[in-house]
Amino acid sequence: MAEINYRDALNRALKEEMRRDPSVVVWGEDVALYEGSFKVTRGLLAEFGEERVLDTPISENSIVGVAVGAAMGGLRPVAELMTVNFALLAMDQIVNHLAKIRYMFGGQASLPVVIRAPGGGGSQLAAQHSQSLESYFMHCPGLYVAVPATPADAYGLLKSAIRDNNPVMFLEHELLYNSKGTVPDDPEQTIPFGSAEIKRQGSDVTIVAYSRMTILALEAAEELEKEGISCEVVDLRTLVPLDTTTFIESVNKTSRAVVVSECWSTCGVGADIANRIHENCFYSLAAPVRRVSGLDVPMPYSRKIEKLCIPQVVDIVKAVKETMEAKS
Amino acid sequence: MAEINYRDALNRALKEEMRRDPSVVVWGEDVALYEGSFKVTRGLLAEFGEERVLDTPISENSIVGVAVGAAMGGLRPVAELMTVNFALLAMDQIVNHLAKIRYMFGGQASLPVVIRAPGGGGSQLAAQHSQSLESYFMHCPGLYVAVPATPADAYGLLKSAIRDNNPVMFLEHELLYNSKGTVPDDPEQTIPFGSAEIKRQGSDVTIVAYSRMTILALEAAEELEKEGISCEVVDLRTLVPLDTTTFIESVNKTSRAVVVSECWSTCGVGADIANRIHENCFYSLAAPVRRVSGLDVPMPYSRKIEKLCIPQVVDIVKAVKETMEAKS
Amino acid sequence: MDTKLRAILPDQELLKFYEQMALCREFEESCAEQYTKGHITGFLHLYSGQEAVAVGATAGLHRDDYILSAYREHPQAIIRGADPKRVMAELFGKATGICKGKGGSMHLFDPNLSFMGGYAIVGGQFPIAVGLAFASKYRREGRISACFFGDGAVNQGTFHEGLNWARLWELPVLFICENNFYGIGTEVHRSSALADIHKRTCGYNIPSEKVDGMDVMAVYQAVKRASEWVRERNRPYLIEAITYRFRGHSMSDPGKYRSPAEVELWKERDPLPNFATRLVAEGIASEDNLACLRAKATAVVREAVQFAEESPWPDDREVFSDVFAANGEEVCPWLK
Amino acid sequence: MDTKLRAILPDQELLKFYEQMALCREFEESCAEQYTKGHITGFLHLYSGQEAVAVGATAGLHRDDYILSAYREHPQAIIRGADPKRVMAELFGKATGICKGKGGSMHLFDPNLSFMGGYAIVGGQFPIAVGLAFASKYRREGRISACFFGDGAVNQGTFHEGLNWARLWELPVLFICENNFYGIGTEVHRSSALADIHKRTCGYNIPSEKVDGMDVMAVYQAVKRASEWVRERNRPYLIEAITYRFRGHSMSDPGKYRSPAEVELWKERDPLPNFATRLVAEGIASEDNLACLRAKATAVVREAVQFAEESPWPDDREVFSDVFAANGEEVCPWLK
Ligand SMILES: Cc1ncc(C[n+]2csc(CCOP(=O)(O)OP(=O)(O)O)c2C)c(N)n1
Ligand SMILES: Cc1ncc(C[n+]2csc(CCOP(=O)(O)OP(=O)(O)O)c2C)c(N)n1
Ligand SMILES: [Mg+2]
Ligand SMILES: [Mg+2]
Repeated sequence: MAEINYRDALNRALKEEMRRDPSVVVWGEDVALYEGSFKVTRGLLAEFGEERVLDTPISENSIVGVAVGAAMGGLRPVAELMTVNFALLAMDQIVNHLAKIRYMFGGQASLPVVIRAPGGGGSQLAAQHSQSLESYFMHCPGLYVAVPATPADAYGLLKSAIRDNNPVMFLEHELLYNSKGTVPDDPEQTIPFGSAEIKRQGSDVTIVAYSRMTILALEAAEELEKEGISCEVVDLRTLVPLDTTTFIESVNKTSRAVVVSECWSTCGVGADIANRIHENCFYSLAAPVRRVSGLDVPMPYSRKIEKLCIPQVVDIVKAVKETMEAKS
Repeated sequence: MAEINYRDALNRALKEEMRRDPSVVVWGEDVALYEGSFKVTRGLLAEFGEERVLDTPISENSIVGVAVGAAMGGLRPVAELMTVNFALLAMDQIVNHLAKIRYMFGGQASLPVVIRAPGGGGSQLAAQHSQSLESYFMHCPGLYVAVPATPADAYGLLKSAIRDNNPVMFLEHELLYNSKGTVPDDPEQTIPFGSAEIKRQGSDVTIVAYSRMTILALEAAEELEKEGISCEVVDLRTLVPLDTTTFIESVNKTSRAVVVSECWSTCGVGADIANRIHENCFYSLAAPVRRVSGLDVPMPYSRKIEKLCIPQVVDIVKAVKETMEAKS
Repeated sequence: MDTKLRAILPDQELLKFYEQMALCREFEESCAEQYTKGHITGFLHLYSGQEAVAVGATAGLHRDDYILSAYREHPQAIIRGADPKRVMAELFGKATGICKGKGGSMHLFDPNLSFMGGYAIVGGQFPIAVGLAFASKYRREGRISACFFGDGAVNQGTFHEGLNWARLWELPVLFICENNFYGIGTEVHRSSALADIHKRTCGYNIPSEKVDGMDVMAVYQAVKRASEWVRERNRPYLIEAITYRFRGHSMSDPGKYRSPAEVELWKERDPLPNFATRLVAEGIASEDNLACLRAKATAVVREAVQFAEESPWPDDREVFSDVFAANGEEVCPWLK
Repeated sequence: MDTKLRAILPDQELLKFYEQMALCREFEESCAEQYTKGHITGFLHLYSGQEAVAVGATAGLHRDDYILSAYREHPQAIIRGADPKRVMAELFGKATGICKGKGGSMHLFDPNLSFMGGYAIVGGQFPIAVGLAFASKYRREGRISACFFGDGAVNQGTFHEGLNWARLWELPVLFICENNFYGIGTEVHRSSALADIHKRTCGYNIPSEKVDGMDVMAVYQAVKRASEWVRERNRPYLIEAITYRFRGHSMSDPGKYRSPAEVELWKERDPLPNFATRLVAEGIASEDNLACLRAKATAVVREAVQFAEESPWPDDREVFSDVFAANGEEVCPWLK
């Protein structure tokens, strides 16, 4: 088990899968010569050459659409959208094509495509560059959605994503690239899609989170421990397939839940998960599920107010305390 | 009060507002010479001329983006996307521009843009032409979202949308165009955004719906009445702003709720509304909120199976009965 | 046209062209009837008038070259080899349909025929065609990707992105525009700043040409030449085929934006009788031979309708199948 | 270049060009410093090297012509008249910023200056520029819409859609490409099938030309001529200004994809000293005069930094303001 960062874990997964399967190809804006704007594709061009690692024009809809075609033609493209914000330019190919082709053609085509996209807020990139769009992908049937929080999950899930025969939206968090963690040495130790992980055991309240919010939830749990509140932290790891069993069982045990997601609150992932808990744990819940979500506003630039829009550890701590205090 | 259909109600609203305000202009694919693929813009070119009623190339992202620019330049464009499915090609201009410009420029620009888009399923148009994408627009802060169910609401809300200084996604349902209803004669009798309407009073259970699902909910309520179940039907009319008060008060009164929406279930509008009810009526709810939603699959063509994917009156009836039977 | 037909192709090939065009016409007109009867629902866009393009172009390609098209694609699928029975069953929404009834008229697909789909989003097929060409080049298969699209589709961003991309990566894509002068009710010069569509490739360093799309031989020759050029050089090329649809945009369109005189003028250029005249004039077939081929087409289509009528509806469980692939499943079994 | 400067413009205008270029350079270099100090955060794309384009082009436009740009737009805003203090405050994220600190470096905007925004989505500004031109034509204002963009932006679908649309509707849009040869680390010939960007308008019936973007006079003259052409005809035109950015793409880019020799070569074409040489050679200014202008620029920028530093942060309530307009509020108060 080596300790590496999230970026390098992704990079290792890419390299191993490219070595393992010559049908894996990588493209995106500045992924080859420049080695990726977040350097996730570092060393790929050098090792695999320009036939397999390709820079594209700034044409996001085509970045996805060309991957759709290449997959039909027998390849396993891993395409990078420089950031998830640009997925909005590719929604036609993602939602109308990538997600639907298998179904509308009666199951005759599988599309083993991975769309990697860094995202999230917190770096003062303002409204057009700070979005968390996972709800859009989770809403659309036909797409798998991965949201790793740790280097190990990033590694294991990316490998599964590349080997999977379904389209995967692989959402990386920009603020996690430098975060460190141990990653298994065994290249076959992948992480299956649809398996949430209880990242911390607890008994008083369940915190459900994913991506960077898992890290914040763990910090909050640490703090709350000191105040005598025992939190169980469930990291979803993939939003589609969604492992509902793990969080429902946890909430049935603790009887209280807080759902944390960075995306906008309305029609967001948090609302969906919270509602699933309400539906499924209605009779065991001691208090309404609380949510901590991104504020329903475009992201402001100024760091003074930006941080108010993104869930912070204190917000999670506060929500947990409130749910503990709620009458049951 | 004249009895007219939904299509003509929209047409009348457009004409009246164009007469009232010369800054209102209309464009879209085939809206002028062809008078709209659903004929909502019938007679507009003849009355207002080609300076104000314009056919565009098939370039959806630009249909929205040009409207953004024209609004900055002092106009009130009403742009038609031939169907809402093509909004996926325009998500960049809708989400990254139309919704954010006011905020990211510090409130210095208002964008009085109306994007009209017919949508919904049920006509055997298959996966790429049967979507209900309101959750995408509701999720994104900065957009108003109108979802009228009746000719009167279509008329009154479209007029408000055109007069409003905010961007409005105006979602029409293709299967409602021929539906009839009375519409006020007074051209100033508009319907304010953010006011849900109780379209039927009842005491046992609250059904929350919008757009075509309101009509189905009313039919279901009619049937259930015969079996002695009294349903209150709340029609949301606009998803943003959302009139939460009306449905929360209703549920606090009835203690049971069914939420009906045509869009996909996961991360859909139904999940959001149901969760708001769970959060706000937790202590008055006798049973978990039930949802009736579009199935989480791309739409199949064959009418035999298409209808299984779209909520039907029987599904609402069944959900209401189940919630009535649920232990409290 | 001075070249004798026989100088270009042997008799049986020429007769096959006629037979295929007759089959297309017959199939489409039968669809119209079935639509009126309520057996076919949804959107139905018919190809009548444009047959010379699909027939000539398909013949000019290799059997395993990829074909992609839009939603007016029944003939393209059938000529490539799709069974008219299964295409008609698809249009009826039956389980025996080419896509199990899930796709319908706008979404025919058969990867075993390298027929890579009908797409209903105008311009959606461009990047997909580019991607298939990439895969073919990467796997050194020597197949090209033939991408059909209408005059209305060229103003989508994807057209531009696709042309640039295909040229930049040197990919074997043959772009075939079926310019029938209208995108629904909008005439091409009211949607395109430059209505000569083949000229629009000048900004991408891509050669192009215009061809008479009512003449099956002209289309065949142009596509044959161009497709070999594309195959040899791994470079894109664009053909604009000038054609006309005899019917409205779809069954719900009365087509009032075109004058009857205009439609009549084009009907005089109907590819079927005109090609028939040439076949007879050159002594390749008698009127009787041709009537016989038409009767054969009628029989095939009648059989297709009967098959579709008698076929079962999809099982309700089909709703949930095919959303996701099972793991372990072979991804592209058609690529052996 | 043989034409004497004085034959083109009076001395004070020429000196203003120099002063403006010096201010831009000074402003950008100061930004770099403030970024290093942590006062400016987020993405910071600097304009150093490209000053002749913004200065020459803005001078060639009417005062009320619309200007739109991408995210490398501080100089464009400042030359159009934005107060450097309020621009710097914006970059600091302060309440006194030109967008109240909500936009930051990539989203400057001042409708009272007809400066209609910096956009961070590559290609996002194209349709917006077209829409502004439509409004101007509709309202018979005689203003044109000048849309700046980079060489990387031309491969977005919006570029194509925008060109076609502007020509089709006959709208007064002046497209100005700042070809600095790179989109982040990708050289233009590796992203564009036709790297001569001005030639890409051939498919739209839009005239275009290439101009030396390191020469403020050349840019000024080209834009002046083109903008009048656009204004008179209500037709789009495209200018490709060949230029170079001296720094990396943004502050986080070390720029290793360019050889030091290449950068050096371009620095010899630095628009500032070259223009200075001409001013002195033609006796329009002495070295001292110019040093004085540079000192003035330094002072202005120093003042801007101080203003930004001393300005208050936005109030927390700002988070929720400006998402929606209040009804009754005037929509475009700048259009009186
Ligand atoms: C993205 C998108 N926009 C609009 C439509 C609606 N639509 C269907 S066909 C069509 C016209 C296309 O015309 P053309 O490309 O010339 O093809 P033709 O119908 O003439 O074969 C339009 C606007 C669509 N299907 N997809
Ligand atoms: C839609 C979109 N895709 C990608 C990016 C990331 N990105 C920012 S700038 C840039 C390069 C643009 O190059 P160019 O247009 O030449 O402008 P320059 O930076 O040279 O001024 C890219 C790819 C973006 N901001 N928006
Ligand atoms: Mg056409
Ligand atoms: Mg550049």
